[in-house]
Amino acid sequence: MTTPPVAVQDGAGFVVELEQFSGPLDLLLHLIHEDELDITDLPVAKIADQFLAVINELGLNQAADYLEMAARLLRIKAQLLLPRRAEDDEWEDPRAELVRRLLEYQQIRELVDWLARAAARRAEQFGRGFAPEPTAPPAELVIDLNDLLAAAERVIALIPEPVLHRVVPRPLDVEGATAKIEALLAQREELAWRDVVGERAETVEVLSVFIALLELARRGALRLRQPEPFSPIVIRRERPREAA
Amino acid sequence: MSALAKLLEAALFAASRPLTAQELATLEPGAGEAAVRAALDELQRRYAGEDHGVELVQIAQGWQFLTRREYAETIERAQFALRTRRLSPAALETLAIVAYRQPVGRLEVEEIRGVDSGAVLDKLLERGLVEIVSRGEGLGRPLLYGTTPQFLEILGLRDLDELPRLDELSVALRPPAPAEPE
Amino acid sequence: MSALAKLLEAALFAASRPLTAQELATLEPGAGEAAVRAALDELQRRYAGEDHGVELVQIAQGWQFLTRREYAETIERAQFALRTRRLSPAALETLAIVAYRQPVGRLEVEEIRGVDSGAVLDKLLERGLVEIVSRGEGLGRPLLYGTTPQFLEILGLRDLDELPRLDELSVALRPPAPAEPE
Repeated sequence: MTTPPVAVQDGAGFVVELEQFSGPLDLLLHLIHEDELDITDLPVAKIADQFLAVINELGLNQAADYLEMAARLLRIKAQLLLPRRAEDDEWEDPRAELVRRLLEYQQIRELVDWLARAAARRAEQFGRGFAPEPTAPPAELVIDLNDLLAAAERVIALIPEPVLHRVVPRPLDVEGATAKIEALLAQREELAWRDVVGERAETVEVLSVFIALLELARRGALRLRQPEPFSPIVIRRERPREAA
Repeated sequence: MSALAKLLEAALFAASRPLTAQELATLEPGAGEAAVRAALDELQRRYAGEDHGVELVQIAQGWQFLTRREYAETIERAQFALRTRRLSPAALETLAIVAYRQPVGRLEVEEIRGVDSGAVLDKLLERGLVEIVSRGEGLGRPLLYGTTPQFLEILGLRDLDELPRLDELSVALRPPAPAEPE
Repeated sequence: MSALAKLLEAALFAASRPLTAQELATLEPGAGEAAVRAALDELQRRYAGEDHGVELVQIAQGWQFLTRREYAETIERAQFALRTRRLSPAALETLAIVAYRQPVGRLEVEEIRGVDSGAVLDKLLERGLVEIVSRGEGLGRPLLYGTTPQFLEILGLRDLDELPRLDELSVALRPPAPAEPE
């Protein structure tokens, strides 16, 4: 927990090191205690730099909770740098919320120590280690229908629409796309991208059409033009064909 | 009571099975088996007679504290050794999904709950609340789960049709509306 | 020993968890709770002192026979007893918050700890150390957690009042009030 961080030899220590601290507040508190800083008058600039250094060193900079705290520290640091007028009574210490949370968390840590001691003391005594009546029926299982229905509701709440993702592997249909483009070009000399793929094309369709277009262009059957970046692609027949 | 007898008393009490004299001798390597046997005798005599609710008996080539026979019925009736078990919310959630979607595979359950559900399903299997009813199509032919008759039994339902329809649910679970002022 | 004390001895011995005086009173419906308490006192005195390897202790709002502390190491080394599983720091942290703020929702726990706590809460639920005691107001009617008798049991506490009071801790919860302008 608040054991001092062990230097990491390589990047492989990520998971192990993460368990050294139970969270960003724990790490912050560790740094504060190590330097014997006053929580209520926190030198944020200093502690922010240390925090960043440690999470970099421990590879914690991949964990969202730590990143969020780093961002919070930097924001407070910046706020403290803003000039303020001496007569400004309205000024609120940007550290206040963080200090409140740290104090609250520190209290929890004290309770944790107390609980850990209590649990260790209890572990020095053993109770009866077995269920004495092997012939007795297994403990009755209680399920309340309302509990089950509440669980069902929770589950339903999890999925606003009960639609499940199913990954259906579908091969690209370049041949079909080629045929479609050729048929369209037989009727019209110029096409827009939308004429070929339609409004709500699926990814496989888009890819198929795209590959077919590139292939046809390479064969010299058509010419692709994009007048300007991000504008719709214009597909133009290269050689006029004889009408069917 | 001798110091060794007290140690044996503690060990025998905490053990979940009969302990042999050899095993008990490992507790106090200096003592030797003869001393252990003497201490066991002392302990047995101490609990013998009518003056205790438990006794030390020789059983399965070992020694074990057991409650005296005359209390067996009373204690069994009270069933203290066993607590009624309740299902965790995770188990209830999983059970609900299996009940409404059966036959259903693990992946689908996990997709709905958004968390790994293998362990929970295993526990429900063990408790006889769900069972494997078939295998699905597709990759690896996944196991498909359904509810068991025991599931209905515990809930006091005749059959699955007695479960409320999903669209009735949120209504059914809403707390009763406060009485309207007349 | 009185007949009631012997019956209680047998029942407490058979149970693998603390039994409350009320539970014990159901063994002998005629006896009444006062008689049960008297018999428990008799039993506790009988096992007290140095003359036994086990003792009767008050724990988790009930009574339980436990081995005496001095044998802990020897018995643990011999591995006759089931090892108690240790709680992780994250679990203890979460338990501390639930113990003091109950009934408390997941979000509040996470706010205080500064990290996601859903998985830890699930584990504590599964181990029977916390339970869902009610649902809160507001969005989604969040589940509210509280501690169980088993929580007291693993800490060796008689009841929640034995937890240290917050103002006894060296750290004051509230940050000092901003200095008043003079």
